[in-house]
Amino acid sequence: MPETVMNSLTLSHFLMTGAILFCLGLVGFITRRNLIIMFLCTEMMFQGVVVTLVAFSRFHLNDTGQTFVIFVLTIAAAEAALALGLVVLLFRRKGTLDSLVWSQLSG
Amino acid sequence: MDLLLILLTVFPLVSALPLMLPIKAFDSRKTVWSYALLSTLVSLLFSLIVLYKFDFTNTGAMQLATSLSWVDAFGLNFGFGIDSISLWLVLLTTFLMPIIILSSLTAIKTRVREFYFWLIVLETFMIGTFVATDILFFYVCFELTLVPLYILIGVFGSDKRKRVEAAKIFFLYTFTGSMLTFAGVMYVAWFNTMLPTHLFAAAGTWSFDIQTLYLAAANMSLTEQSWVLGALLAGFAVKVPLFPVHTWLPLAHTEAPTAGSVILAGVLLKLGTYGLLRFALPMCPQAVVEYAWLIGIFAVLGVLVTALICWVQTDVKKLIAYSSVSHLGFCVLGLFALDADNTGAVGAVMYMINHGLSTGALFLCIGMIYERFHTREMADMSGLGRAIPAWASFTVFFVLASVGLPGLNGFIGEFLTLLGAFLSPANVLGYEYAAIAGLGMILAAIYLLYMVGKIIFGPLKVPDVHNDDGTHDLKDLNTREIATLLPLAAACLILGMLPNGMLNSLQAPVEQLTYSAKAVATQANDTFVTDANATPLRLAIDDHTPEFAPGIAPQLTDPTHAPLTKTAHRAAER
Amino acid sequence: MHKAEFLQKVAGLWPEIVMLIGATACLFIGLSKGKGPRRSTPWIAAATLVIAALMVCKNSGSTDEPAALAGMANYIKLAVAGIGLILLMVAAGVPNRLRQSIDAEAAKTFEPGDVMTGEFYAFFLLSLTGVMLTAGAGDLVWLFLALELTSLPTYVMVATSRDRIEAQESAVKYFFLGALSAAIFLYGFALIYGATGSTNFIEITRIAQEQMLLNGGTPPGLLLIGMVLAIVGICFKIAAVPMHFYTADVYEGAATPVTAFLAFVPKTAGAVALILLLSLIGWPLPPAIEALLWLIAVATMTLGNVLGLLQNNVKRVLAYSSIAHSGYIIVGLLAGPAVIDAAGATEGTLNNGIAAILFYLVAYALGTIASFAILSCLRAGDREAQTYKHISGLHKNHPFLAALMLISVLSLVGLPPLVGFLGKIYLIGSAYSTGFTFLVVILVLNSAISAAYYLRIASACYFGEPDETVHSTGQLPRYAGALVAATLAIVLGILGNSLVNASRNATTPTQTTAQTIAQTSDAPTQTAAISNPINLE
Amino acid sequence: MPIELIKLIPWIPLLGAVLCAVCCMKPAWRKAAGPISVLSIFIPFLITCGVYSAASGLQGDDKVQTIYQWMSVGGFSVNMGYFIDPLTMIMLFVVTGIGSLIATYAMGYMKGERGYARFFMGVSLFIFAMTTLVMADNLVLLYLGWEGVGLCSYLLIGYYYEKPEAVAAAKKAFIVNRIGDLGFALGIFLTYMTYDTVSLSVVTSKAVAFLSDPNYIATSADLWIPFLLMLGAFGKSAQIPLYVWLPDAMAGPTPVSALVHAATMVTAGVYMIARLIPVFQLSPYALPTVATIGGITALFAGTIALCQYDLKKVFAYSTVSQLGYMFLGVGALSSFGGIFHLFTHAFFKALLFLTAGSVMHALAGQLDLRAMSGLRKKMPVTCWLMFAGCLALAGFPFTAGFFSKDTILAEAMVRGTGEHGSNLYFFLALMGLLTALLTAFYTFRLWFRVFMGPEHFEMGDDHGHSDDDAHGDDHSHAHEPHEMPWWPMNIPLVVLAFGAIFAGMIVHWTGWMEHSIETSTAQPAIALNIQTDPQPTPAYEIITVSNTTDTHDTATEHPAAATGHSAEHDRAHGIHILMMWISSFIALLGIGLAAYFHWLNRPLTDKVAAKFGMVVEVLYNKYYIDEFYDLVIVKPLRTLGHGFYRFDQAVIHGLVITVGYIPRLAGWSIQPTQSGKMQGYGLGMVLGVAIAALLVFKWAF
Repeated sequence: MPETVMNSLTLSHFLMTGAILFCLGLVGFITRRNLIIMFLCTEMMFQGVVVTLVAFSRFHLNDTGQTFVIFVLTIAAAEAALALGLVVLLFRRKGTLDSLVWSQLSG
Repeated sequence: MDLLLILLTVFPLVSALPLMLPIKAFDSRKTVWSYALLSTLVSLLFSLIVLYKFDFTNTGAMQLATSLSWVDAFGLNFGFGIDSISLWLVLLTTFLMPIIILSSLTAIKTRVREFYFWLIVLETFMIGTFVATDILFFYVCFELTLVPLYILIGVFGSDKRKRVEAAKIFFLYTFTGSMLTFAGVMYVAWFNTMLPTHLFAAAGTWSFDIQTLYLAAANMSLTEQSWVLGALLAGFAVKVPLFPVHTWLPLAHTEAPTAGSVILAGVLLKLGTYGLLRFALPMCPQAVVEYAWLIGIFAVLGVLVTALICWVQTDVKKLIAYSSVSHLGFCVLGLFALDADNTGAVGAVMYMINHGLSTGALFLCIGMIYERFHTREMADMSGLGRAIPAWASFTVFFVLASVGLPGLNGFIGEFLTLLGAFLSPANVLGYEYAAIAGLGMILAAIYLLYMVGKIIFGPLKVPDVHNDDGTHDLKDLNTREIATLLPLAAACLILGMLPNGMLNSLQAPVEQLTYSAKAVATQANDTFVTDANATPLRLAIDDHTPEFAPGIAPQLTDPTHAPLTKTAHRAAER
Repeated sequence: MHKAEFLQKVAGLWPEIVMLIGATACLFIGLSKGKGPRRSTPWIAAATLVIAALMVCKNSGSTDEPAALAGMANYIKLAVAGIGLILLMVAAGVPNRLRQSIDAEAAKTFEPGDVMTGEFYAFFLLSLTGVMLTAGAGDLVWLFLALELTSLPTYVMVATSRDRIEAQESAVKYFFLGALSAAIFLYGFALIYGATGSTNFIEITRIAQEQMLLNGGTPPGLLLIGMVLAIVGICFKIAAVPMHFYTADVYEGAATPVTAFLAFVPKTAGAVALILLLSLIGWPLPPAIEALLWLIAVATMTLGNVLGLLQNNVKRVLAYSSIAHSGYIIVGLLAGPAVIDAAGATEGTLNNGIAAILFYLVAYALGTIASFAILSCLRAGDREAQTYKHISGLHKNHPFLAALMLISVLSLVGLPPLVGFLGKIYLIGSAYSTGFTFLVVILVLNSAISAAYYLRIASACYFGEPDETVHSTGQLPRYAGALVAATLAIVLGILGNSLVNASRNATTPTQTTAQTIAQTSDAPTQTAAISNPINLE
Repeated sequence: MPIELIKLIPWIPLLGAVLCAVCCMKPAWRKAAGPISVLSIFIPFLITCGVYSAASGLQGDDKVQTIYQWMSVGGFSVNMGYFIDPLTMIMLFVVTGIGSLIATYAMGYMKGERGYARFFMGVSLFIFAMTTLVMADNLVLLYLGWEGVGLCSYLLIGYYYEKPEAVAAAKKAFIVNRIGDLGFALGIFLTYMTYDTVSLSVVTSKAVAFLSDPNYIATSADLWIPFLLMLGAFGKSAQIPLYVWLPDAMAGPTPVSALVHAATMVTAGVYMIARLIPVFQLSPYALPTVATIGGITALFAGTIALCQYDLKKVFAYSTVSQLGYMFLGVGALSSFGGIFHLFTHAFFKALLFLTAGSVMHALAGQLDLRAMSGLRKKMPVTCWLMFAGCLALAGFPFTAGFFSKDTILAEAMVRGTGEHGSNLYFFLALMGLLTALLTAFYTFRLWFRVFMGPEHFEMGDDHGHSDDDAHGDDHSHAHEPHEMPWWPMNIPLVVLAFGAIFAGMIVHWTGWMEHSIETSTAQPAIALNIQTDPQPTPAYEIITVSNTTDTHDTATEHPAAATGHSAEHDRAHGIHILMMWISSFIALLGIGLAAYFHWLNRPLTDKVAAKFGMVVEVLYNKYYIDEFYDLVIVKPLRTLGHGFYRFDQAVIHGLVITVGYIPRLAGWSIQPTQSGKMQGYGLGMVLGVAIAALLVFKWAF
């Protein structure tokens, strides 16, 4: 990325990007019914946070935020592993990934 | 430390525990019954020892006081102590318990162990409420009485379907009210922590000691007192039950087993009036004076409306149940009379005891015919005076006691409460309350004699009889049943003819409890301070303090010192 | 970071380290082929918890600890270890039963049973470790990781605890919604970091206070929105509105012992996390946050109670009750910690909302765990006993369980003198002390509403006719768990002094982070007499 | 005899009652109850006689004999104590004397009844209550006796409790009495409030002091107390508007009617007013009201009695009417007249009831006048005993009733004429004369109907003596009326008859009763007032003005008291003589008319009755007052009860249930959010976050 572009970008641009990612994830989570896609949406939200964190890290001129990001990514990975295991389990049970089949428990 | 009261309170609980242990001997109904009877008799003995040790010359302070630490950090204690109000109510409890158990031998045939277990456990809690000198200890016992009775009604009640509903309504109704009471009590305790520590010994700390809270509450503004009074009423008025919040009682009574009804009418309802006397009057004197008219109106309404309702009942037990509401209206009226000599309040305490005896006995009587006929409908029976004369004689006797015939116990309380209301200062109740409530005397005669006329008099008509042994002939009272009723009858007569010892012993403690409210009433009467936002009346300690009431004489804060203290700013911020 | 400082931090973490070691041991021993070693895993887990508890006790003497609320951390760790033991008793046999039923059904598709035993206990211990770490958190990163460590194993536990499809359903809901909430509070963390430039609590507090000073008492917008997102996100852990939706479904679907676990462990972690987060801005809370929490508290307790009324499934009832109890806990959060006067002494205990929460968590845990444990002792045919019908007439065939059930629900109602009652006193006292009078009224009315469904449980046990299909699982540890929890509910109610003192000591002697700051920094407006870090009004 | 024995008087009957109750328990013991009861009444009578002179001489505080303190709260103190003054002694004579005679009679009358012991228990208990009532030294103890006699009345009216009408009558009696008792109780409250005591002696002496104080201004309490107490008296003594229970009370056994509902209990109201007459005098309207109600009741009940066919009902209404006279007497400020009439009435009315009981007994319970005639041959003794009673009741010259009734009428007339005469009393006196005519007429109507004319009778169905095996010795010849045995039945009647004829003369000529009343609290206080201050206090204008004439009675005995009033005295004396003539004439006229219409020319009577069918119908149905009360009070109240019950169930309890449903309703309304769908949950969470964020921003900025 050229320097000039970087220079013209302010914190709020990155925050916006993060927020948009986060919100896209949110919307996706609510609107999509495929379990894997829903999970990916939560990952997207995580990534939105990650962007925010990195941006703040840069803004504050310390690397705490970036350290945080590392841990967030780790957790995201762990969740992904868990999610995949779960999805496999669920798929074996019902033969579908539609989240709405999992709505027996209610009230 | 005097362990007597602790022993008195805890003994029933401890003695009940073996009933729940897998002991073979308790498989026999008779053994369990004998054990329970023995246990309650021992309790009676303990209470008699308390009576013996009680110093009647004392001026109304708590006696035999002792305290066990509960939660230091909250200032919570299991405080035991007894004054003559408590003493008589404890004696009422321990006196009724063996009678109740005596009456239950044949009435309860299933889950016998549980029945007696809960009954005896209940005794602990009832005694506990009366001997508590710590308001949360009182509250603990007050609440815990719900559980045994809930189970007694729900398990041993008469109608299978309705009893669970009745038990539920009983529990939830009273519990809801008492939760609000709890909030009110906590408020007073918190208020105490806000007071400057120099005011009195426990000011500015967390304490639930009743005497401390009296002192604290005296410093509350009228608005605060009104809310606290409302909170206390929420619990106690439901328990009494005062007129518009009484509907749980007929339900509970009709479904409860005889023993449950007797306890309920005999003791548990008194917890409400006792609470009003012990807490509402001394803690919110200004609010009491301010709202006595309202409480009085509800009491009077209760007396009259429920009396008329009694008249149209067809179920004998329901009739008596409603009559309790009507009767306790008098009691409340007396409590809030605040007349100079405490005639009303002393009469109200008498009323509690008398109502416990006579109405309890009526429930026993009804239980006895229910055991025989399995019906309580007035239409099903008539002229029983001929068939079972002994039962009829007892019933008529207790009806007369309940009607308030002079010479029997009911009269003393009724007369004194009405007199108290009559003499009450005009800004509290006033004679018109007594005059209107007095109509209840007439109505009581109407509905009770109506009942007597229906079931005891008239042409003989006996429903199907179901005896224990499968036979179907109607038998008059047996020795056990007579032994059940005779002590009650004797008590009714003795209290009716020789009430003076009890009345005299009650005056000092009642004076302590009503003192501040009376002082407010007199002052307000003089100066017509009725503005809700007026500065709280600060009673001068050196002015009206009777010599024997050093404990609760409202302590005086300098009116210029607003009770805004250490933590107040935090509250004020919000 | 100096080496000495590092070592000191590690020393404070010995309980967690022990837990991790125990978890690993369970994991590996669970892999062994022999049944003997696999059977030993519960014992290893128990031993781990005991050792961890001892470690905490040993630690609690030392003064200089890494956590922001060191006393609270120790308290929570001890409570978690102790209640963990009860939970362990209740959970004992979960995998075994899974195994049996899979054997019985001649598993068609998926057979995790053979290797489950060790893993289950490992997850169990890991999740508890997460709570312990949460309590000791001094940094947002730490807090985030600890919370995730608490949650992630529970997802697996839910999914694999039962062979029934409901368990999987509850797992999917729990996991996905949990991930969503994690993202939300993580975003909140990020914004807090952004607003203050640090993830260290002490730093955040200091900076936040400076900013609030400049800003006239309110925190800057970024911090505020970060706090809001974090608070609302963590509400998922304590099952508070608006993140409560999953609760009933998950609690119903999971195996009952796991439900008991869920009802306590994540909730504790969440409550502690909220305490830590709020201590960043200090009490009295900014009005906006206070209003938010007030609304959440009211909504949570009311919603939990009114929905609890409608249920037929006792597990769902207890789930909603757990939501309601979260509402009560938030009341304590609103009240905040005790005020310390000039002399450095607190004026009592009842005005300490944080201590009230700590106490209430234990009180609530005992009642709830006992109820779930009793349910887990029963089976209706080949299914879990769950509905009112199943516990109906319990007194007849299982009088012991019925009595315990009575005690536990009464404790949950807050009937004196059970421990739940002391909890209510504590919360109400603290709420009064901070002027939340109206909230108290709502709280007690909610208690009254809740009595309706708790009573329905009791009345089913005592008044109903027994369901003949219901029989006992005969697992003694569960009986023991129920017994211990119910007994403690009585004992701590009557002899609750020590626990009350512990909860008080956990919060008052070592002051909150904010107070530490207040005393170390020499902000001009601060006077030594004023306890609250910020008091500009 | 030591005066202390007087303390025993109430307790001996109580002991008797307890013993009778014990006798109830075993059939074999039942027979003992009668003698026990009679003894328990007779011994007090002996004591009364024995201590009479000692008791009459008591002075000051000695008059109060306290046993123990019954109850005390603060300043309110009530002793179980007795106030002994001549009035008490007169009442004790009546109660124990007449009581013993009637109880003796009842031994025969009730013989073989199943509830024999129960009956005598009631009688003894009644005597306990009644003696307590007349001896009480304070209002509350008086109230105890007051309610106690009400209870015994209830139990005794309901003696035949298998008969619904007896049960209803008993209930009615108790409840109507209760209405009066409420007034009485409130009166006690107000008295305590005003006088700070309930002690009769203190209250009366304070009232006298007020009356004597020309500067005393009456308070509203002074005005109200008499009216409240009066209500109690009206209830107990069956005056308008509370008289309705007494005729029904005849459902009880006849000795009960004689003892309770004629001789003693119903006169308690008169006694109470007489006892408290200074208190009544404090209110200028109280005594005129009493007199008016008494006069109206006397006339009203007399008219009803004209057309009743039930033997006992006639006497019942006659009792109401005579009680009206007594009230007129005390209302005319002549407590002597009231008490005198009370005294003589006790004799002759007891006699009349008991002889009616004999007739009833003989005719197996037949009470209908139309079903009997010309019984003089069958029952000669009863016939002439009743004749004696009828003469006295009709006011035949020189019988007991003549003197007492005359005293009252003359007193009223004295009040009604002269320079300060009040028209009210004049009219009341005229009403009294009219009533006297009616009395003579209906009394002898009954007597002629029953004993004269052609012999004819129909036996009753013997209700009340039913289904008892032991009872049969008397009724072996149940189809023939038969005379009663001399012992224990007719001998007491002879004594009563003696009293009915001669009691009036004795009292009138010896003057002991007048003297007794003067020395008791029942003496109106005006004489004192006049002596100390001739100017009447303005507040009591009506009474005091008319009372200036009041000294005539005392003047005869105490010339000193009447100094300067001899003119008035002469006038009063003249009126007395005049009234004697008038009433003699009226009595003879009434008897003559009755003889003509009901003995000599009965068919004419039927024609006249047919002509005035409407009037007869109305009178026969007692002016439809019972129906009126039923319609106006009982039915509405019961409807109200039903309404309240429904209200209680539907609205009050319904409200509670509804409130209980609110949480449930709230639950249902938010339950859809728990749809079970993950997206829905996610949406909810996101919305929650959004709302929270918006809220905080709105709040913060």
